[in-house]
Amino acid sequence: MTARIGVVTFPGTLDDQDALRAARLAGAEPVSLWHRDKDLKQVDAVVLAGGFSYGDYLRAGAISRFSPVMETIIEQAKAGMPVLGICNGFQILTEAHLLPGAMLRNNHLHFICRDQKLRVENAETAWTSDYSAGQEIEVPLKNMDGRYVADERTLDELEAEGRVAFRYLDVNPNGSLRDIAGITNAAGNVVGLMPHPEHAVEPLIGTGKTDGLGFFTSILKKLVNA
Amino acid sequence: MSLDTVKHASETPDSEQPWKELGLKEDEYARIREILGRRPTGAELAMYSVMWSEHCSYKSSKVHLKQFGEKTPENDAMLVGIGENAGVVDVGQGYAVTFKVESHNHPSYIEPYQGAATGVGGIVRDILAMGARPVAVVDPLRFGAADHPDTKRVLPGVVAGIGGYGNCLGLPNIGGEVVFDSCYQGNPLVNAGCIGVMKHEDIHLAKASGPGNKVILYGARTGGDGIGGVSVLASETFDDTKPTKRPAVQVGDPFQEKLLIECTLEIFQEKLVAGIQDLGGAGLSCATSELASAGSGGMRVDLEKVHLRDATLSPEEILMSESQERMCAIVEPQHVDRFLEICEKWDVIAVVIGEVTEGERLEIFWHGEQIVDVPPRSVAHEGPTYHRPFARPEWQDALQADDAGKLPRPQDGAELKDQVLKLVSSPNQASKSWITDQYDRFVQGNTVLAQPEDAGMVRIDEETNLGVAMATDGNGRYAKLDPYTGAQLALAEAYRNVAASGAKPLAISDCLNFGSPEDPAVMWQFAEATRGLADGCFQLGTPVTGGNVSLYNQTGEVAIHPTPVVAVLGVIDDVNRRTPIAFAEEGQLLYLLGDTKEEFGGSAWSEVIHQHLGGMPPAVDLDREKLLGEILISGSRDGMIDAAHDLSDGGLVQAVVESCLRGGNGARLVVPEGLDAFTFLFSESAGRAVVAVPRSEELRFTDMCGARGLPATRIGVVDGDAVDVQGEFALSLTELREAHEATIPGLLA
Amino acid sequence: MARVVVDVMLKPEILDPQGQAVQRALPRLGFAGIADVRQGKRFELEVEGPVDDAALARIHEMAETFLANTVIEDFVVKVES
Amino acid sequence: MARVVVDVMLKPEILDPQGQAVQRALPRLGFAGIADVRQGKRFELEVEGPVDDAALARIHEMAETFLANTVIEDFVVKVES
Ligand SMILES: Nc1ncnc2c1ncn2[C@@H]1O[C@H](COP(=O)(O)OP(=O)(O)O)[C@@H](O)[C@H]1O
Ligand SMILES: [Mg+2]
Repeated sequence: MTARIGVVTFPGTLDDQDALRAARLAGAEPVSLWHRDKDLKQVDAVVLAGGFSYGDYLRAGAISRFSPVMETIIEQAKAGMPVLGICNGFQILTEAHLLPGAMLRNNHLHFICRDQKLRVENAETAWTSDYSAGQEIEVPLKNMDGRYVADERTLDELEAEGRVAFRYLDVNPNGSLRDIAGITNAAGNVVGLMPHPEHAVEPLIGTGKTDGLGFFTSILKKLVNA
Repeated sequence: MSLDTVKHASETPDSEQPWKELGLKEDEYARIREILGRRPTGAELAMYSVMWSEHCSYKSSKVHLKQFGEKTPENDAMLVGIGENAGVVDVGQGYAVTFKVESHNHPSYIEPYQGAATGVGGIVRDILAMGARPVAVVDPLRFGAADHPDTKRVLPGVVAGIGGYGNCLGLPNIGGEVVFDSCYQGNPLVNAGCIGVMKHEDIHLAKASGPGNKVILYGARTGGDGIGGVSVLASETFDDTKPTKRPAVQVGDPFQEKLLIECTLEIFQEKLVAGIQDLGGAGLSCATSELASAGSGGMRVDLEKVHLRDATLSPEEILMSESQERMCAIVEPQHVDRFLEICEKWDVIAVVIGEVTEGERLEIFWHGEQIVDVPPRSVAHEGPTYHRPFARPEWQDALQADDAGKLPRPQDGAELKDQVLKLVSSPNQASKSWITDQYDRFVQGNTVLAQPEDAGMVRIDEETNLGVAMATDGNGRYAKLDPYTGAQLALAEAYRNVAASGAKPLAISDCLNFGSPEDPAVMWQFAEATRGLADGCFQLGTPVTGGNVSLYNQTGEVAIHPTPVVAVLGVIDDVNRRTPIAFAEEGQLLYLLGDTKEEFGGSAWSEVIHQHLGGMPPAVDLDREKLLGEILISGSRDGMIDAAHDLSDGGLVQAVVESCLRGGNGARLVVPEGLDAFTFLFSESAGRAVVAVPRSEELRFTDMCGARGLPATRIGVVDGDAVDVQGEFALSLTELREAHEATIPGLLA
Repeated sequence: MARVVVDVMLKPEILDPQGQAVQRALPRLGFAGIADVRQGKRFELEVEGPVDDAALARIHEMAETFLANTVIEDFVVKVES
Repeated sequence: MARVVVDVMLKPEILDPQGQAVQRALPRLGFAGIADVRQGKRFELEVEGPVDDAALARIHEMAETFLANTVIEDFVVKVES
């Protein structure tokens, strides 16, 4: 028995096929979910993939957050279902208030695409248990609105509770406060990050590294062992 | 408001018409009257004027472009040739690939962001209309002088537009060019290419057949985009109260295009269309007349059914509107409901606007009144043909006599070193990552190679690892010195880049950017370049599958350098065998393949060190290019080479520096016997590449080159953290990296 | 039809690189004397029916939940005459 | 210091995909009765010295040449009290 990992397609989602592929390569059963359906097709976990849902108009993630599928996801995430938001998915999670803070235009005002070094700060979330705390990984980063901001109190709280899950290394590519690349909710089931682990799962493709596969093997182990 | 119906036109034969304002010549207007046997209606005049424009009818260029068909080499790969939205080639395993490059030069100068963005949007729809899923884009770009203030306006806007649109569509950007030259100051060249993949059986053609089949317009609502010119019709002739100013600028909505792509692919999958055409230049005029002209019967369209963004548009303006993100499909009646359902699923507006008829006329109605009644071929395919006079300019001889070989050369190692640093940090030779980092190269998860590699490469089948590669090249300096040779050099370079990546070159597309065809000198350049390209393609066995011509790239009397840009498409059976440019391991042996001669005409060295352009460009030997390509491909397939980098502008030293920086390793180089250090480093002789050979494969590799007759000279080894030309100078990677990478951000950031 | 405008600006404590980029560019273009620039969004809504208190309350709610992200942005609702 | 606001909106005939996306989302969120939405930019400038006619003329020029892209956008300059 393997786990079913759902990947949502919103209008304008771009990396859904990649996330489905990554789930499959990790050994899970990939399941496509559609933004207009409240039905999650009995998946065990959900990935909100990257892209420009609704063209990123208004604010990245602002329109998608109100879609029918998100109603169910918000409800289930609160009940403990693992959810991973990558890039646009992370933006949707903050807009939906499943994760604190907000994402703003990169401080240099350009889209940026690069191989990005990260440190895994929290290896105890549902999506990071196959890494070790402090481990350095390299995965692609590509976004326009990647600057993570939150008020000081929230940032201090995130730090104190170990909820900063990933931090940028070497270069802070977008002006994110405290070099934050990704965060988790208190329960550790909802994780969001700007870089793209699903683009780093095959040796030949993209960066040529497989540092991102751990996200998908982590969740698979957790679900299968549960 | 009085509608200019067909009936009205017949009754008022002498009514004045603004044919001149619409860009028609007197004899062209006379021909329209002759074809119709009466004066055209306003709507007809609008259609003819735009479809017979240079941009749509290729009236100045088509007598020359004919050669691409006449000199087509034998090539089994060709499935669809010139004349369709884009050509299609067979890449094996049941897959077909379609690709094309187009220009959006003029709009990008006026409004860089939107001009470039809609350029990407347009080429992607062309590819989509062939039945293919777009899988990658490329963007050959040319700007004015790097330090000119207007370049700071144009370049960032263009790059943001290409990124903003392409990134949003989820298409990896896998290659292109950035060239600076003051000749492009008032005429930047924004060319954009797209590659699409489909199964053979999914090829779709733009034709309307089967009487009773429905014509469906779907995608964005129609607004007043790009109809600046035609508003003379609406305002001056028919209704003076209308706003006379309609935007000439088109604004793109990549989100809408993304939906259009997904929606169209789903429609293809269910086999719901009999014919399809994208809406680009000339909008509905073009789509309806081309579909009808290529089909068997006629077509009837009820124009008032078109969904409008601006309710005040006149029927003439609707026909001309260049609103983006629209497609037109021919659908059998039983499939219409399902077609509309899929559109609804993707939030795409769709409406049946007409049907294919038994007759032979394209008939367009506005609330029941007929405003167009024309033979569609006369609009779409039988536009005027010009045999423009051409003549070799009188300055050409003097230019060619101004030999770059006479320029003062560096005298010692220190001077060589200084010139190498100047070269690799010059805007044209510097790293372009400030630009390419604004493009998503990873999306879709199939990118095997992207910038700064020689060619972009994407996997198209996950099971078998089949892949395709593309490189685009053009060198206006070479083409200015000799347009025939220059065009062949562009072809040779793109061919070589594809081969260097390990892929087998199959076919080409081109984008021919020139000045005004009304200038005989420019027309000569055009004639020479097309002849060179056609001859070259014949000799290399790579057919031209399609392309684009952009004329009038000219400020006042001064034309841009003739700039034929060539895109070569290649195929690779297993992307695991791809060859990167990086010198990744110490100890790899460096071999220079090909012959190095004293060739500096049009070279980067002559430009950077002496601001000189003169002499003859490097000689072309296409048989040699073919042989080099075969060696590079065999070497990659059989694991004999770890890295390869083609030699082009900047010569050997530029290639070695790039490969060293990419791999993070230095190189020790020895000047081969019979060459001086300067020629060795800076010559731009064609037909060459540098390869890194693992020690264990040296014998096998040199045997292969020897047996096939390709000169292969050992020039050094991958080693250390400097580029060390023994006995001459050494430059540390740190210093080189700083020089190579700081320039563009310094100019633009 | 009446027009209601919603102006959305980043909260003062949030870094506004767009505004800063504009401000930094001004002297180069020969415009002195602008101490600060902030860049925000302006929404023009065409409202069907009367713009009474009830309608304004609904637009206020729309701005609060949707047009602005109140984690980072403030907004103002205005009726245009 | 005085504040001058420059509102920049796409010209009416130019496609505004952002505004359209917002407008289409509204009914789904339960907000009816908004016939059209256009989205533009709002620049808040903090001006040193007096905002007299000369200063306003300069800001007007700045808006025309820099803040707005008059190929596709219109703008309005207002002094905030
Ligand atoms: N506008 C661009 N878009 C994408 N890639 C680009 C662009 N300009 C340059 N590149 C990439 O940068 C690399 C170096 O470009 P160039 O020096 O022109 O290559 P070459 O000389 O081998 O043709 C190539 O991989 C090329 O595809
Ligand atoms: Mg190259």
